[in-house]
Amino acid sequence: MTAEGIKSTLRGLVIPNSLLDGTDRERRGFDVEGEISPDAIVAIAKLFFGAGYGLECITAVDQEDFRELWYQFNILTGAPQRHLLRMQLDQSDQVPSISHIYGSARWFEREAFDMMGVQVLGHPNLKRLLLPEDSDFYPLRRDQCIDEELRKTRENRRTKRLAAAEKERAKADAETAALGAAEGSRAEATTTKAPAPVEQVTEASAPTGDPQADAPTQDAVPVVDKGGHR
Amino acid sequence: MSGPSRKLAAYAEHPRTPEFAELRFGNLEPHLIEAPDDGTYYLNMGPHHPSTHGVLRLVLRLDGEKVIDCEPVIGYSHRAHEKMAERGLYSQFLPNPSRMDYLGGMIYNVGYCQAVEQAFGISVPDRARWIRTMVSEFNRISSHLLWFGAFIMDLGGFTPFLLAFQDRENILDLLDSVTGSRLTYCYANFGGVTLDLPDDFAGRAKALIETQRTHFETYKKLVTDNTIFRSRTDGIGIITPEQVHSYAMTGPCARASGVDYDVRRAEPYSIYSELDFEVPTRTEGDCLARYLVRFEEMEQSLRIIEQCLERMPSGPIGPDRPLIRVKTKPGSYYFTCESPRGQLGWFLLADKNPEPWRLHARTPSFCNLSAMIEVLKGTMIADTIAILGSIDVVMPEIDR
Amino acid sequence: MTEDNDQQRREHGGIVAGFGSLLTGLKITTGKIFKPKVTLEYPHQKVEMSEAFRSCIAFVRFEDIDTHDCIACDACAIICPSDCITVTGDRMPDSKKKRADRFDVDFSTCSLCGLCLAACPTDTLKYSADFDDAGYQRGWVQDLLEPFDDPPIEELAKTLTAREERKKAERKAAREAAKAAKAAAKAKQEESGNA
Amino acid sequence: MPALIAALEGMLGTWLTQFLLGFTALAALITLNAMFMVWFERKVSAWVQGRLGPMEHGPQGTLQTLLDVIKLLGKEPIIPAKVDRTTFILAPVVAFLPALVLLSLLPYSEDLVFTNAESGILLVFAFGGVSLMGVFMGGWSSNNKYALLGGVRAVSQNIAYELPLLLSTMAVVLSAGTLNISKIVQVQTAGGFGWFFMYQPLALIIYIIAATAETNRAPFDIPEAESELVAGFHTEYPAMGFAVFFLAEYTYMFVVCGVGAALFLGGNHGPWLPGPCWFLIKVYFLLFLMVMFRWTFPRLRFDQLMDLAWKLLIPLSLANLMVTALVIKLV
Repeated sequence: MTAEGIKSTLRGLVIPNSLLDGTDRERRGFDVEGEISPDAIVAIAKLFFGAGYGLECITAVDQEDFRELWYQFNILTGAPQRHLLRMQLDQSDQVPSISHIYGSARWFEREAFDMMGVQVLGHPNLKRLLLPEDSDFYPLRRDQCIDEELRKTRENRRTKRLAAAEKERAKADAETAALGAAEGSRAEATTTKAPAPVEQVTEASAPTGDPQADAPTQDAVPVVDKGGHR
Repeated sequence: MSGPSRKLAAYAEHPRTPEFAELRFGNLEPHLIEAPDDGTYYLNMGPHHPSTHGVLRLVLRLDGEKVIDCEPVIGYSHRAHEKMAERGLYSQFLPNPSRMDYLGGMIYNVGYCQAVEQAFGISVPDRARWIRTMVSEFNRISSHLLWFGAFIMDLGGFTPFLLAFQDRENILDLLDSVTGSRLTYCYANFGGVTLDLPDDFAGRAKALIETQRTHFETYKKLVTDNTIFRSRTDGIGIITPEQVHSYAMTGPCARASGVDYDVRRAEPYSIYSELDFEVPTRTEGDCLARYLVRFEEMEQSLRIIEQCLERMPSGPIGPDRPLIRVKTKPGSYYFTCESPRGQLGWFLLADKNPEPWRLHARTPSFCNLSAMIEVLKGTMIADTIAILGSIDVVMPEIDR
Repeated sequence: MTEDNDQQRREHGGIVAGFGSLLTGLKITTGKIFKPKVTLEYPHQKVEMSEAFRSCIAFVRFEDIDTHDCIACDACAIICPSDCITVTGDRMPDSKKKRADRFDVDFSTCSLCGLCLAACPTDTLKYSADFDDAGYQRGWVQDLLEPFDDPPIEELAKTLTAREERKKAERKAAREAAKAAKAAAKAKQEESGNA
Repeated sequence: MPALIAALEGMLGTWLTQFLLGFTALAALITLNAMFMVWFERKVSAWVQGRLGPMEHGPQGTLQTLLDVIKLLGKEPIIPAKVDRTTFILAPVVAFLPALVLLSLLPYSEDLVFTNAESGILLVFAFGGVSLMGVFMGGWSSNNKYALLGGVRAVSQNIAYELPLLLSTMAVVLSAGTLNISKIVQVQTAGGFGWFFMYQPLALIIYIIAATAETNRAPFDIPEAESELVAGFHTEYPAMGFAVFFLAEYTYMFVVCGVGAALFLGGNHGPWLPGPCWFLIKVYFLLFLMVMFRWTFPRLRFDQLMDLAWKLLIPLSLANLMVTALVIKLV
């Protein structure tokens, strides 16, 4: 099945109007993105499996009010076509298993259960994977294992004092630079202190001239936006 | 009754709670927990075993020497790296990636930096990218060399292990003179690398490549052509392309089964699109194929390093001051690179805070090992070891 | 590639060829007996570490006076991912600057990542080259200030201020020299341009 | 010395004195051989791998083994809780004791033979088989699955390789016309008749392979395959139990190489040097070969090991035996 064919079938399975061509693939790494409901995942997995896609990764994300599973499908032959499908879970944290379709989902789902407490229905062996079998917490949930107080103090210290240190540093740098420039070998100084090369490259491109580049994340990831208001 | 023996008696009389079986077999598949009554028995291979490569536990159900069923139990070296990422700055996670996969530490370190750079648009000078690629390829060779030695050792040959270690040691010496570390690198930082190449680097690297090539010839004669080695690996542990597809296997394991996928070519990152190298593939999918693919990969890496040495541009190696706090942009990002064991993916969910909201590492061995269950059934104990060795798992990378 | 592989496999089918491969292996290993050895007898012979080698962190000493320049700004302690640095310090008399009086590093948790070096505003931290540092217990804490035999704080403050002023003067002189050189160069350029 | 022996004879009688002297000499040989072999093996493996090996105690680390022995003696002999105690303790003894008998059967020189038995070769194999019981007892009584697997493997492997070992020596026995080891050596030294490996090269190769397997040495160390079975049959043995198994292994290596040297390499025959020297040189040459095998080859899988014995070595040695018989009949 071609990439276009997959996309048209997928359009019927995802939450309406949520399917996007991955904006800014160079930076974000996704070709197609969409949002799905838990009911659709089995059909989608079957679709991708039939088309020769592999299940690259399942990431469980805790958004504090709810949890999400992010499914990544990619094709290993030919040009990469990485699909990212986000699935918001309801309060019961239940999701149907796709381990009967993808072998790799077996451990991915167990990991999601282990780390985030996602209840995968129909999984043949939904038990702790990395943690001891008798552990009673889900470590990657945001309310777990992070001492909020400590975090806040740390953040305060960090914002104030690191900034101060950086300022001091910049001052010292400026002085050494002046000293270096003064000590004669100006040509040398220019080579060592030259600004980063102008040529922008794929891996780290920040096309500053393009106003689109800085904006799209807001549109593409509404969830994160929500997180921002926290 | 004296002290110790009384203790023993107390142990024997210890009431076995109903949960005992559950506890003993831990996270196993249900069919493995039932006690067998057909003459088969369980063998707990690991977590302390000479050839489980770290702390992997394989619960094998055996009929004589034949493996009927197998279940890997993992998590013994789980250190919650992903949680650690959430509690610190992006830069404070820098020392962690190389601890995930201690054999491909440089590639993990560079990969994480590139993930952050790609996400937040930090530019990297040319020279830094070439240096990163070169040290990554050196790291790939050193990882494969250790795998080569350990694999032969799993098969009972001891000498190639130490010969491979000597070669690896030479590479580590070289990397040491560049990065300052030998195993867990923290060399790359956001926007470049921390140290420049030493003056005598090119000469040393070229000499090393030459000796390495002659040593590969020796290994070919000593190991690859050895009839016992052949009989132990030829046709053992065949992974079909369908299994590769279903289990999302990547790296040399997938390429040995005829799945021609290499991130360096499929999604060229850094400077790989400018380099001339081949992606070795084989179709048999057995241990020997995986062995040969890795061997060829080492030779290709040597080629890449030669090109890097030739074309190494001059210029700055990064920002004047290491970037400690990066300007974040909210969004979800995925960056993938080729680790010695397959596709390494960094999934990054950022908000406007200076810490990552969620960082998830898609580690290749995780998928590769989960496919083991299917491959192991019906083999013998000795083959189990051979297959496990040929898949080349690094446990801390799986457990994270 | 596959053909080549098939050929390799065929070659290793026969008993005689297999026996030959074993003999080749024996020849190689026997030859290795007479090759030079690579290991060192460690406690008797020591390895030279490379210049870049990273061992535990240490203080940079001034070239002219035997002390350090730690201002107890706490940047290293904050950035440290393992929280293994504790710095305390106080203001020096007659100076705005702070001065460290204790700099503890818990080497048992240090991961040698170098973030403290990057964060240090005065470039006071460096890596030492002692590769065989080993502790005999967990929580191996070391005070980096120990090797410094600093004079009393008043005296030290004076020395440091004097040093600072000297440096400042040097910098100023250097800046002026640079300005003069620049002007001279400019004049020269103009001259050549005129010519 | 002769005076001392005479005095002893006066006190204890000739037989007892000879027995005591022989026993002491053999015990010394066992210990020295094991200590030398451990050092030798470590050194050779180190040299092969580009290392130095033990260097710390004595010149080139020669005293290392002695110190290791002292360390082993000082260790606590732990007997795990659920083992079969009697069998567990007896196993190393059973594995080791036949070694004394076997050593006494070897021809060190023309007149230095402790037991000059007419059916010497048969005795060697008979007593060699007893030691296998020790290995199996150790594996069985340990109450450990690795040890049990090791013990079971040892039995089937030894039974399989006993056959080619015997058949290859039988070819020599047929050529020599006697089962007495000293006489076989004499046949080879008798004027004009060369050493047997010239007439029986195939038998020698089969003998070396089978002997390596018989002593559970790599690449046939299936019973103790450390990458599969941790330590095989001696997984549970600490301290002296382990040391005695070790001692037994090296003594058996000495025995099979001694028989090989006597049967194929002319025993004590050789120019310039005295007989025992030549015998030891030949034995240690064969031992060196076995050490080199261990540090060169990967291990065979269990079924491949069996295939090698039953499908290749036994038919080959049988064919060799028949050809030998035919040639002897015709000539």
